[in-house]
Amino acid sequence: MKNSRTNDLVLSTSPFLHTDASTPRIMGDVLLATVPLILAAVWIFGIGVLLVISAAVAGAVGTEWIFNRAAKQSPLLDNSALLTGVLLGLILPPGFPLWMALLGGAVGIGLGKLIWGGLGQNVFNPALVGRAFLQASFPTAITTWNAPAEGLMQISPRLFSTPLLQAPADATTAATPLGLAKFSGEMTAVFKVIIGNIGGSIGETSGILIILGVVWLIARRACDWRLPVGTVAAVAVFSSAIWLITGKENANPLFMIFSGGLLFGAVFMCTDPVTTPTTSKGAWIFGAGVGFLVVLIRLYGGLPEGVMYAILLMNAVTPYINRYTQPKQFGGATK
Amino acid sequence: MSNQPSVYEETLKGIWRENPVFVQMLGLCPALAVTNSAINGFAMGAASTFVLVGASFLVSMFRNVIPKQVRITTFIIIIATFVTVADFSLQAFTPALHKELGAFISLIVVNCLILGRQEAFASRNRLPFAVGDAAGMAFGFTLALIMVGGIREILGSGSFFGIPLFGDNFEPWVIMILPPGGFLTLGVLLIIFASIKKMRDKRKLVQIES
Amino acid sequence: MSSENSAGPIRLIVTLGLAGLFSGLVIVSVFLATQPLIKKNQEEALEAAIYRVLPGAETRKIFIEKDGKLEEAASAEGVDAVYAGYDPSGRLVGYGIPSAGSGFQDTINLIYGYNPFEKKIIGMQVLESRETPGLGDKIIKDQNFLDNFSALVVEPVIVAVASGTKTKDNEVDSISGATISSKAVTKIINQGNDKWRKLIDEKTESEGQGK
Amino acid sequence: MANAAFQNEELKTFRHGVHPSENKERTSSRAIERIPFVKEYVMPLSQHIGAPSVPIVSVGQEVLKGERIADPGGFVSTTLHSPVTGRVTSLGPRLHANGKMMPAVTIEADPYASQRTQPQERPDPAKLDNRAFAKQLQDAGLVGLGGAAFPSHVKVQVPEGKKIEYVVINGVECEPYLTCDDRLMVERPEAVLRGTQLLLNNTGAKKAFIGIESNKPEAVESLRALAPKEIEIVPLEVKYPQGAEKMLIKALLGKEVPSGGLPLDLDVLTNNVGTTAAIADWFDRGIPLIERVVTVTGAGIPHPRNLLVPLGTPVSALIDYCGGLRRETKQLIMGGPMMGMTQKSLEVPVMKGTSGLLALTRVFQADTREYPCIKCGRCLEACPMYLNPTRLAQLSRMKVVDKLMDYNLMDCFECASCSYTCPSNIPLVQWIRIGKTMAREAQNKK
Amino acid sequence: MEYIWIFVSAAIINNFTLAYFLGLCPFFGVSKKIDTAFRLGLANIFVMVITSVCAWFLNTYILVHAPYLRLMTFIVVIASTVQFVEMLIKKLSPALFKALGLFLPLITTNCAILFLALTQTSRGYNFSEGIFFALGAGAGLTLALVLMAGIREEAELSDLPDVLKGAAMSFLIAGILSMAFMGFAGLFSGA
Ligand SMILES: Cc1cc2nc3c(=O)[nH]c(=O)nc-3n(C[C@H](O)[C@H](O)[C@H](O)COP(=O)(O)O)c2cc1C
Ligand SMILES: Cc1cc2nc3c(=O)[nH]c(=O)nc-3n(C[C@H](O)[C@H](O)[C@H](O)COP(=O)(O)O)c2cc1C
Ligand SMILES: Cc1cc2nc3c(=O)[nH]c(=O)nc-3n(C[C@H](O)[C@H](O)[C@H](O)COP(=O)(O)O)c2cc1C
Ligand SMILES: Cc1cc2nc3c(=O)[nH]c(=O)nc-3n(C[C@H](O)[C@H](O)[C@H](O)CO)c2cc1C
Ligand code: SF4
Ligand code: SF4
Ligand code: SF4
Ligand code: SF4
Ligand code: FES
Repeated sequence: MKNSRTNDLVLSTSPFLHTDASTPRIMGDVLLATVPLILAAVWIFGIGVLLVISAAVAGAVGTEWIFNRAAKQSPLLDNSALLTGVLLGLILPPGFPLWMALLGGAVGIGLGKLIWGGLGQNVFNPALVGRAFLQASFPTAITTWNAPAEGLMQISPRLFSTPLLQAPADATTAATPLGLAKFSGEMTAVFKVIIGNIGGSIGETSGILIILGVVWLIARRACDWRLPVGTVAAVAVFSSAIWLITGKENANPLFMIFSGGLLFGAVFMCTDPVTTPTTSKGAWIFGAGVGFLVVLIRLYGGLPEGVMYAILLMNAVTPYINRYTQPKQFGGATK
Repeated sequence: MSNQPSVYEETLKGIWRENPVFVQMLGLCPALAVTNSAINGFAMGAASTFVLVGASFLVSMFRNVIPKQVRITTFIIIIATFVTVADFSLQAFTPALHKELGAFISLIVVNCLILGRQEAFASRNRLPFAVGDAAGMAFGFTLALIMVGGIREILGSGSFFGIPLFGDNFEPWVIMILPPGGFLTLGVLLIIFASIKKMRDKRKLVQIES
Repeated sequence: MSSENSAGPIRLIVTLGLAGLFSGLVIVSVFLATQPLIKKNQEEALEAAIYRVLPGAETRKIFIEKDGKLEEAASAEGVDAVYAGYDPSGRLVGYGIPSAGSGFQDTINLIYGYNPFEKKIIGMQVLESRETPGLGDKIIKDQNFLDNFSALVVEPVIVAVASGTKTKDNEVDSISGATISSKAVTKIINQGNDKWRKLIDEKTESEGQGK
Repeated sequence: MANAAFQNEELKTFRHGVHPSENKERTSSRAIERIPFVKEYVMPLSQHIGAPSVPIVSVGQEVLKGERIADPGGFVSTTLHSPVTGRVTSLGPRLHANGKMMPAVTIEADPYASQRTQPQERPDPAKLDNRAFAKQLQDAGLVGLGGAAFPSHVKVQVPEGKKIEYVVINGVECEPYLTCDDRLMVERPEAVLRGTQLLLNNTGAKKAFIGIESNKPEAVESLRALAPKEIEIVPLEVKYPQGAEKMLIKALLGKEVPSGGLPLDLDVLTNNVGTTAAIADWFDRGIPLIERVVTVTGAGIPHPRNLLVPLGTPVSALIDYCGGLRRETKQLIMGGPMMGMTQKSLEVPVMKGTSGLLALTRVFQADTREYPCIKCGRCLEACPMYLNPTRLAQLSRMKVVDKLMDYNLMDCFECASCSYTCPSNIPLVQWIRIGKTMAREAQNKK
Repeated sequence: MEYIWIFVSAAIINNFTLAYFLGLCPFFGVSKKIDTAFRLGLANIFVMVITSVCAWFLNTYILVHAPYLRLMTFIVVIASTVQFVEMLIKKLSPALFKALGLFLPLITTNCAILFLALTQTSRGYNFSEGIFFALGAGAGLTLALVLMAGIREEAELSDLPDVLKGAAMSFLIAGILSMAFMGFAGLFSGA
C-alpha cells in the first residue's frame, strides 16, 4: 500500500486553518508606523531624540527581560515591550534626561504591565503609566520643551545629566502651543500646528505623519478604526460646542485636534487593544470619553495638556465599558 | 494557661510577625496619609503609641468592671480622651509638627488598630500583658510608619529625618511625597515582604524534605 | 470583661457616666493646662506672619466689619478679621488681610499686607497650601515671586503675567512652571481686596495720615 | 469573473463571520466520479445523532445492495441499508471516525454480484400526510448530509400546533476545500429541485429558498435554469460559517433563531442540498441512503477529486484512488478544515456525515506559538453568535464556571471562527468546549 | 467659595481615598465585587450627608461653648445619629435598608467620616457648603470604590504573580488610579 506512514498523522482539534495575522506582526506594524515619526523628530529636534527613545526602550525591554527570566518564561518574542518603549520615548520631551527616560520605561513595564501578569492582562496603558510616573516625579523636567534644533547633530546637554541629579538648564526651550494658549493667552497659528515644526513631545509634532500612520494601521487591521476616529470626533464635537458657545479662542477644534498629543494619543494609545474595550460599541464610548476629558482638562483644568490622563482614566473605566456593551445575544434570550 | 507566651513574647510579636501595617493591614490611613517624611511618620507613631498604650492600660485595668453592652462605647471614650490629650499637647509643644499632621492626629480615634487591640487583647488580658502587647504593636506601627516615611522622604526629598543625603543638586522624585507615592511605596514594600516570605517558605520546605 | 452576661441598666449608666466623668475631667484639665500655650503659639504664628507682610510693624490691632464699617475687636475668633500693624512710633504701616481660595491642588490660605496710603501691597505670605512640591510650592518660598508683592499697585486689579514679562506696577511675574498657582495667588488677593479695601480705604480717609 | 450571472444582485449575508481562503478551485470543476468497489464495507451503527441503529442481520447472512440491515433504535434514530451486495462477516466493534471502536455491521462484497441497487418499496409521496412522509424518510435512512447527520424525519415532522412556512435548502458549502454540494447542484439540479418540491408539497410551506454562496456561479445558474417560481435561488456573499442554519436563515430571511430554539420556531425547515437530493432519490428511484459525495483534497493529495462513495468504504480506498498520500502529509481530516476531525488511521469508514477528506501538509497548532490574548476584539467581530469568545475562554481557563453562563456559553456552536481569526493563536473553541463540559458537570451536580 | 469647586474638589481633585488616604479599610476590603462596592459608596454618601448636618449643628449651637469636646462629641453624635437613621430606614424602606444596611456599621465612624466633620469645621463651611462638601466627598469615594472594583474583578481573571495576589496589588492599582486622578488638578479653579 502507498499509505504506510499513517503513524505520523497528527491529531488535534479544529480549526485547521488560521489567518496570517499574528500578535508579533501586529506589534511590528505599529512599530513601522512610528518610523516616519521618529525620522521627522530627528529632522526637527536632532539626533538626540534617538537617544531618548533608546533609553526608554532599554528601560522597558530590560525590565521585561529580567522579570521574565526570573519567572522562567521565554521572553520578548512578541515585540510588545519594544513597542511600549518606543511609544514612551515618543511622548517624552526631546531634551529629556536619559536616566529619567530609562526609569520611565522600567516603571511603565513594571507597574504598567508585569504586575498585572504580563502582556494582555494590564488595565492601564504601560507607556502612559510610565509617563504619568515621570510627570508626577519630575514635573519640571517633563514640561521643559526644547525648541526645534538648529542642526541635525545638536544634542541637548540635558540628556546626559547625572542620574538622580538635576538637569542643567537648557538655553533653547520653547513653550508648546497649548501652554502658550493656556498660560499666556497666545494662539499659535493653526497651520503651523498642523505642519508640525513646533515645540512638543518627540513624536507628536507632525499631525500629517500621524494621520499617515493611522491609515497604515487601519489598512493593516492592526487597530480598531473606531477608537482613533471616535476620539478625534469627540474632541471635535465637544470643543466646537464650547468654541461656538463661549468663543474661547483655544477651543478652536482644528487647534484642539492638531496641537499637543491628541492625534498621537488617539492613534497610538487609544488604539492599544489591551487597555481599550473589546466591543465595537465600547470603542465609541471610549473615544467619546477620552475626547470629553481631553477638552475638559485642556480648557478647564490646571494642566495645558490632558491626553495622557484622559486615556488613563478611560482605561480605568474600560472594564465597565466592556461589561455594559456586551453584544446582544443572537436571537435574544429565551431561557 | 501553661502555654501562655511571656510578656516579652507578647511585646515582640507586634514588631514583625504581626506587624499591624504590613501583616494585619490595620491603621493604613495614617500609615499613608502623613508619611511623606520620616519625622512625620515618627510623630504619628509616637502619638499613636501614647494613645494605644494608655488606652490598653486603662482598659485592662478596668476590664472586670466594664459591662459587655457598653464596652465599645467605653473604649471609644477612653481612646478619644487620650487622643484629645495628644492633640492638645502636640499643639502646645510642637506647633509645626501639629500643623503637618493636621486632622490625622484626631483621626487616631478611629484607628482600627487601637480599638481592635482593646477589643481583642487589652480587655481580655492582665495588665502587664496588655501593656506589653500595646507597646509592641505601637512600636511595630511606628517602625512601619518610619519605614514608609523614610523611603518616601529619601526619594521624594533626598533627605532622611531632614538631613540631606545627596547634596543640593538632587532631583527629587516628587511623586513619592504625593499621594500616589504613598500607595506605591506600601505596595512595593508588601511585594518585597511577600517575596521574602515566599523564599523562606521554600527554604523551609527544602529543609523538611531533606 | 465582666463575667455576668447582662449587667443591669443602672450599671451601664454608672459605667458610662464614670467614663464620661473621667474623660471630661482629663480633657478639661489638659485643655486648661495647654490652652495658654496653644493660644500663644497661634498668636505668635499669626503675628509673625502679620509683621512679615507689614515690614516695620511691631504691634497690631484686630478689626472686624460691623454695619459696613471697620471696628476694632478684642478677638478674631469665629469672624473674619483684618489686622492693622503699627511701627514702634505708633504709625499705621498697613493692614494684614487674610484670604483664601482654590489653588492648583487645594485651597490656598494666605495673608498679605496692604498699605492704604499708597494703595499698594507690601508683602504676602502663604499660610497653608498643598501645591506641588518643587513647582506650585514656590509661591511659599521663591524670593523672586515674593518680591512681586513688596510694592504692588492694586488698582484696578493685580494681574499675573507670564514669567519674566512684568512691565506694569500692578503686574505679577508668574513662577515659570507654576503659572496656575501664581494666578491663584493673585486671584485670592483680588478677592481679599474686593472684600476689605473699600472698608479700609474709607476708614483711612476718615482718619487722615497716620494717627 | 465567474459570477457574472448575478453581478448586479445585492448579495445577502449574516453579520460577523470570517473569510478563510476558499481553496476550492482544485476540485470545484471536477465532475463527480464513482469510486471502484472494495472488498469490505463497515457500517457503524452510530452514523447519526441519536440512538444507535439496531442490526436485523446475522453474521454470514447474504445481503443485497440497498437492503435494510438495521432498524432505528428509537424516534431520534434511523435505518441502515447495505451499501453493497455481499455477506455479513461481523457485527462486532470496528474503528469509528471518533477514534473509538464502535459496533458496526461489516459486509464483505460479493465479487460476482451485479451490484445494481435493488429499488425498495415506497408509496406515492403525493398521497402521504406529514407523519407518513416523515416515516418514509426514516425508512430511507435519511440523515442530514450537511455535517451534523441529524435524522431528517425528526425535522420534517411538524409538531402539533406548529407550521412550516419556508423551506430553506442549504447549498452554501462555506467550509473551505469542500465542493461536494457544489458539484451535486451543478450535476443534478433536477434532483435537488425535485426534493425541494416534495418538501414544499408535504409541509405546506409556501416558499423555498436555496441559498448558495456566490463562489458557485455554475450551481446558481444550473438551478435557476430549472427552478419553478416558488423555489428561489439566492446567491450569498462568501463568508464562513454561512452554512450554519442559524446564519443561513439570518441571511435569507433576516430573522434570528431564538437562543436555545430551533428553525421551527421561525416556521422554517432547513435541509442540506445533498439531503434534499436524497429525498428525491428515495421517492423517485427507491434508493435509500447508501452512498454520498465526498470531496478528497488538500495539499497532501496528488489528484484531488469529488467521489461518489458507498457508505462504509475505508478512507484508504478514497486516498488510493486520488493518488495516495504525499510524503509531507501531516494531518488527515474527515470533514472540512474548520469543523472536521483529525484521523489517525486510514481504516475508518466513510459515513453518512462525511463530506470531505482533507490531507494537510502543515499543522497550524504545531507550527505556531501561542501568545497571550491582546484583547483585540477580533474574535468578537468574528463570532456569528455575537458571543465574547475571549472572555469565555478566559473564564473557562480560570474555571469561573458560574460566570460562563452569563456570557451565553451554550449558544456557541463551535464553528471555530474565533480560533481562526485570533492573532495570538489561542485555541478559543477548545477552551469553550472545556467550559461547556465544566458547566454541564456543574449542572449535573446540582 | 463656589459650590461647584467644593464639590469637584472633594470628589475628584482631592478625592478622599486617592489623595487623602481616607477610608482605606473599606476601600480595600469591599472593593472586590462591583455590586457591593457601589452600595458601599451609596452608604458613604448617605452617612456623609448626615455627618455634615450633624457637624454643622454641633458647631453652630453646641461646640461654640466647649470646643475642647469637639472630637468626643462628633464621634458620639455621629454614631448615634447614623444608628437612629438606620432604624428609621429599616422601618420606612426595608428595600433601602437591605441595600445599604450591611455597610452602615462599617463606616459610621471611620476616618473618612470623621475627617469630613473636622475639615468642614476647620474650613468654616456654612450649612450648604457643608452639604456640597459631603456630597462631593461621598461621590468621590463611590467613584474610587467602583473603579477599583471594576479593575479588581478584571485582575481576578489574570495570571497575577503570586506575590501580588493579596493587598499589594490593590495598593499598586490605587497608586496608578491616584496618578491618573492627578489629571484633574486645577479643574475649575478659575486661574
Ligand atoms: C505633576 C504636576 C504638578 C504640577 N503642579 C503645579 C502646581 O502645583 N502649581 C502650578 O501652578 N502648576 C503646576 N503644574 C504645572 C501646570 O500644569 C502648568 O504647566 C504650569 O502652571 C504652566 O506654567 P508655565 O506657563 O510657566 O509653563 C504641575 C504640573 C505637573 C505635571
Ligand atoms: C430533540 C431535537 C429536536 C429537533 N427538532 C428539529 C426540528 O424540529 N427542526 C429542525 O430544523 N431541526 C431540529 N433539530 C435539529 C437541530 O436544530 C439542528 O438542525 C441539528 O442539531 C444540526 O444542526 P446544523 O448542523 O446546524 O447545525 C432537532 C434537534 C434535536 C436534538
Ligand atoms: C459552522 C457550521 C457550518 C455549516 N456549514 C454547512 C454548509 O456549508 N452546508 C450545509 O449544508 N450545512 C452546513 N452546516 C449544517 C447546517 O447547520 C444544518 O445542519 C444543515 O444545513 C441542515 O440540513 P441537513 O440536516 O440536511 O444537514 C453547518 C453547520 C455549522 C455549525
Ligand atoms: C495599535 C496598538 C497600539 C498600542 N499602543 C500602546 C501604547 O500606547 N502603550 C503601550 O505600552 N503599548 C501599546 N501597544 C502594545 C501592547 O498592546 C502593550 O504593550 C500592551 O498593553 C501590554 O500588555 C499597542 C499595540 C497596538 C497593536
Ligand atoms: S481606623 Fe480609620 S484611621 Fe485607622 S486606619 Fe482604619 S480607616 Fe484609617
Ligand atoms: S474592622 Fe473596620 S477598621 Fe478594622 S480593618 Fe476592618 S474596616 Fe478597617
Ligand atoms: S482574537 Fe485572540 S487576541 Fe484577539 S481578543 Fe480574541 S482571543 Fe484575544
Ligand atoms: S466557536 Fe463559538 S464562540 Fe467561536 S465563533 Fe463560533 S460560535 Fe462564536
Ligand atoms: S483605615 Fe479604615 S477607613 Fe480609614
